[in-house]
Amino acid sequence: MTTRISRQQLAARIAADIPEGAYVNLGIGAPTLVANHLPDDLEIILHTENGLLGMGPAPAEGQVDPDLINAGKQPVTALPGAAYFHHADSFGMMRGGHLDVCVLGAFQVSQAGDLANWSTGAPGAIPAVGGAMDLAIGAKSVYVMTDLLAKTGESKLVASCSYPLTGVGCVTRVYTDHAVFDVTDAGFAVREAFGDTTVAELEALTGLALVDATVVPERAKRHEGKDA
Amino acid sequence: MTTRISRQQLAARIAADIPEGAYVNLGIGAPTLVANHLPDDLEIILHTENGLLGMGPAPAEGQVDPDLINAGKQPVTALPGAAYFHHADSFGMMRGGHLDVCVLGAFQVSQAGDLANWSTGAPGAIPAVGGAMDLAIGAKSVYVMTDLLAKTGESKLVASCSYPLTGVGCVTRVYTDHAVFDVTDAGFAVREAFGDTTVAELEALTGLALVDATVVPERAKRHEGKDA
Amino acid sequence: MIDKTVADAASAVDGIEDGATVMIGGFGRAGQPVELIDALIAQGAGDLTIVNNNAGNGDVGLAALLAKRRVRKIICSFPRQHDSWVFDGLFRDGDIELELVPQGNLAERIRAAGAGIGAFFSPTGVGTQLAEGKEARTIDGRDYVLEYPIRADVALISALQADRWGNLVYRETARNFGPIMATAAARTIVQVDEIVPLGTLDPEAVVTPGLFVDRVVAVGARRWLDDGAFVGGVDVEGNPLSEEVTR
Amino acid sequence: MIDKTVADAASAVDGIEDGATVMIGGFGRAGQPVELIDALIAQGAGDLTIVNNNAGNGDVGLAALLAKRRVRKIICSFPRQHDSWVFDGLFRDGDIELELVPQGNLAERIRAAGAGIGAFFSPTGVGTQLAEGKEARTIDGRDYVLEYPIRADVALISALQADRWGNLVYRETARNFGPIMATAAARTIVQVDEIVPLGTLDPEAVVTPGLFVDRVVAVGARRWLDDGAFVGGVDVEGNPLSEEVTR
Repeated sequence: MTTRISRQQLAARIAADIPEGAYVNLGIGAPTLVANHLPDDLEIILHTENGLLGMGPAPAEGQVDPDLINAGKQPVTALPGAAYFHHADSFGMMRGGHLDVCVLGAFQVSQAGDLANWSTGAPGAIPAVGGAMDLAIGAKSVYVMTDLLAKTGESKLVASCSYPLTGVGCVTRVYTDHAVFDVTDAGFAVREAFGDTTVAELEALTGLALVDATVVPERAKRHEGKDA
Repeated sequence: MTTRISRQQLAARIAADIPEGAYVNLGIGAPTLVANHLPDDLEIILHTENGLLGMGPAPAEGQVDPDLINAGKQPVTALPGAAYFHHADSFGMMRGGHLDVCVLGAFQVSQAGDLANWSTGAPGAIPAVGGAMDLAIGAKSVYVMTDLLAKTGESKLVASCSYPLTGVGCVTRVYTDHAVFDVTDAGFAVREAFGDTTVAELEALTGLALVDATVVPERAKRHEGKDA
Repeated sequence: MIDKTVADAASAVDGIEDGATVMIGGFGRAGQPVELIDALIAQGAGDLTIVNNNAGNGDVGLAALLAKRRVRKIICSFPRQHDSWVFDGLFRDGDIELELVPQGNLAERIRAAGAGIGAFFSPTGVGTQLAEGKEARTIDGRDYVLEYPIRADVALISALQADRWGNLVYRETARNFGPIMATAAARTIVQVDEIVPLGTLDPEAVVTPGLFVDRVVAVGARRWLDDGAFVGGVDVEGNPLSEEVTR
Repeated sequence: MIDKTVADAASAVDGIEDGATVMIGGFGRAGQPVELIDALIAQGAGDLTIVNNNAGNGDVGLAALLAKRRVRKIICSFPRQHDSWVFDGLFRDGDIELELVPQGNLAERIRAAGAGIGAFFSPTGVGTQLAEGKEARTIDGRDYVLEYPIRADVALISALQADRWGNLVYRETARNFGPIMATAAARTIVQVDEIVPLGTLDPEAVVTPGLFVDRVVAVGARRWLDDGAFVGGVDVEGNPLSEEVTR
């Protein structure tokens, strides 16, 4: 049995990789937990695709403002230094490669970095994509936050996705409850295994040949982007 | 000898065709004179492509603000109700067909409504186009303001343009010192001849067969646009 | 004198025809033109194509319009929500057509319509089901699909304040789709909290110049701004809704 | 703490390399980043490609950069002006390359670069010399030509105020190309009249979010705002310019 970390520990682990000054979009669901673990003494600027940079935490009791919400339609606040903009400008930021980091959930990630997170493709399911495809291709670094195994026990890291794709070759790194994986030209590389977990155990869980991240460099960023 | 009206009279004639509530761009040069003849008691909103709707007249002596200029880089003012915007938004207004009227100068206009006003094509001439091509294709009605004859005596209304084109089939109406011409599917139609000028005289001056505007309808507007 | 203000929401939506394509602003409840949607329901136009980010929530607003079977087709990015039961039922029964568009492509296609762009190459959706059948091209080593403008006959949007020329300012994330939808419709109809005198709005801060606006109606301050409650909608039976904001 | 401010214009332009593509904001004198251009001249980078609406006026600013033969190519809409003698001479002698772009296509191509659009179909220029050799297409009965993004290594722009996150507000028609150039360059460098404390700028009125900005330098209030005189440039010899505003 390999070591697993909790959802909150995983959020903290991701938060630790986000440097000061980064512009970050946290996807709907579990990725929003990352915000709670960003250090108070570092300025990290959160983007929400419905038109706000400089998003702050949830409002205090009684301070809900229904005009001020995040992409998950939950009430939020705006920090000093915030800016509002419309949807075309907001997705231009994303599509134009101006965000440093995006954290997304996943159904599956392939060893080529393909992401499937918007549809199980089940017959009769009502589709809904929202901003998932824009987020997947937009940020300089696309981090996936997920359990390594689905509830049914299958690995979410796969040789190739069986679910409908959200984006092709777009994932930079996958943070799971067992380990952190980089997407490399040689497939998934174990960047960090939690506790006493071994690469061999991870290979058994995923059914994939894994490489050591310390010997294979992180995939090059896909956008030139800003150098600040 | 046909009747000719002055440049200022021509500007007044054009101004008389612009209804209240119209959004209007007046091109660099003679078309700017039209602004002086718009009735004070009608609200007509002037657009300048360098980023202002609600442009007002030139500032009073000593009130020049170099941040507030028109497309000809002359100092202007802004009226109550004005709005500033960047160049992409400004040309989006034009290209998107949101302006009601644009008034431009011309070297030549063809009977198909082609406009040549940016280059004589002379060898060695340094080209400069500015916003001319955007203006030509953008407004719902494109009015040309020009002398009928060039200084060398040739008609500026032509069967087809010999100068490099600014836009194809874009001109709605031509206001000249001799007459006002509509561009129709049957060629130029004399909408109004000034003084004792006759259609026969205009045909002699232009070398073109002209039709009577009262029997050929004005060319349909090219954009759906707003219906306000 | 230019005066784009109209007396009430019913006058604002007058003339919307059967078969029209209608853009409706808002993302969730922020920026949703609640009073205009209710007026459209009362006005009666049907066989509509609706462009919205979602496909209605609960039994009010857009969901109520759907429930009355006035909508033939919806173009949106995220129809399925926990409270989208009206749409869900119609869709499962084959009673509504859906064009699913990634949210950024939806926004850019609306913007393209307003800006006179004939089509554009977007990297979003490349290699996915939503790009199937679309023209693809590799430019400078990156893959794109060709996306076309989305135009509308009418846009119904919500802003904070307007003047009689139709200049608009918005409030916080309620801005969302309003500014781009205003540019993409032949007729743009806006509900605002209040109409202010011409010259009151800061020309540096006007988000939508009046050029894009045809009719403005003041519906009063949204009560939610005062007491944190979302009200103003009607349910399927046409009864007023009064509901606490969902956390 | 994020702090994008730098001490002076020289620090702001530090690191611009030979061969770089540099966007320079401004339309005429409004929004022209005078101090940054002077600093670029002093910094010495050459073999540049410049993107600007014009090609320099008189003997100052961009014209001075051209006169020092630092510019290999210029992409602009309106090079020929009554006082563009520096550019005119270089062009006639074949010492500078010109890409002439209709102003709206120039703006949209810059915007496309910033927004991640691979290419777009524009109706502007169709059937003219400036569309020769470009891919053409008829869409819904209207003719278009395909236009590609213009990206830059560096943008030099001018705004009125900034905070330390790089949020910007502009002033009147000096806004012009600044907001779009800020999105299209790998490094955006901004001169402002003043830096204000974080939280001072109205988040509803911020035109360029700090996301797009890398370095900000305060150069003081432009004296023209006080006495109607345009000053701050240097002539070809590097002497300060003091000139009445041309009417």
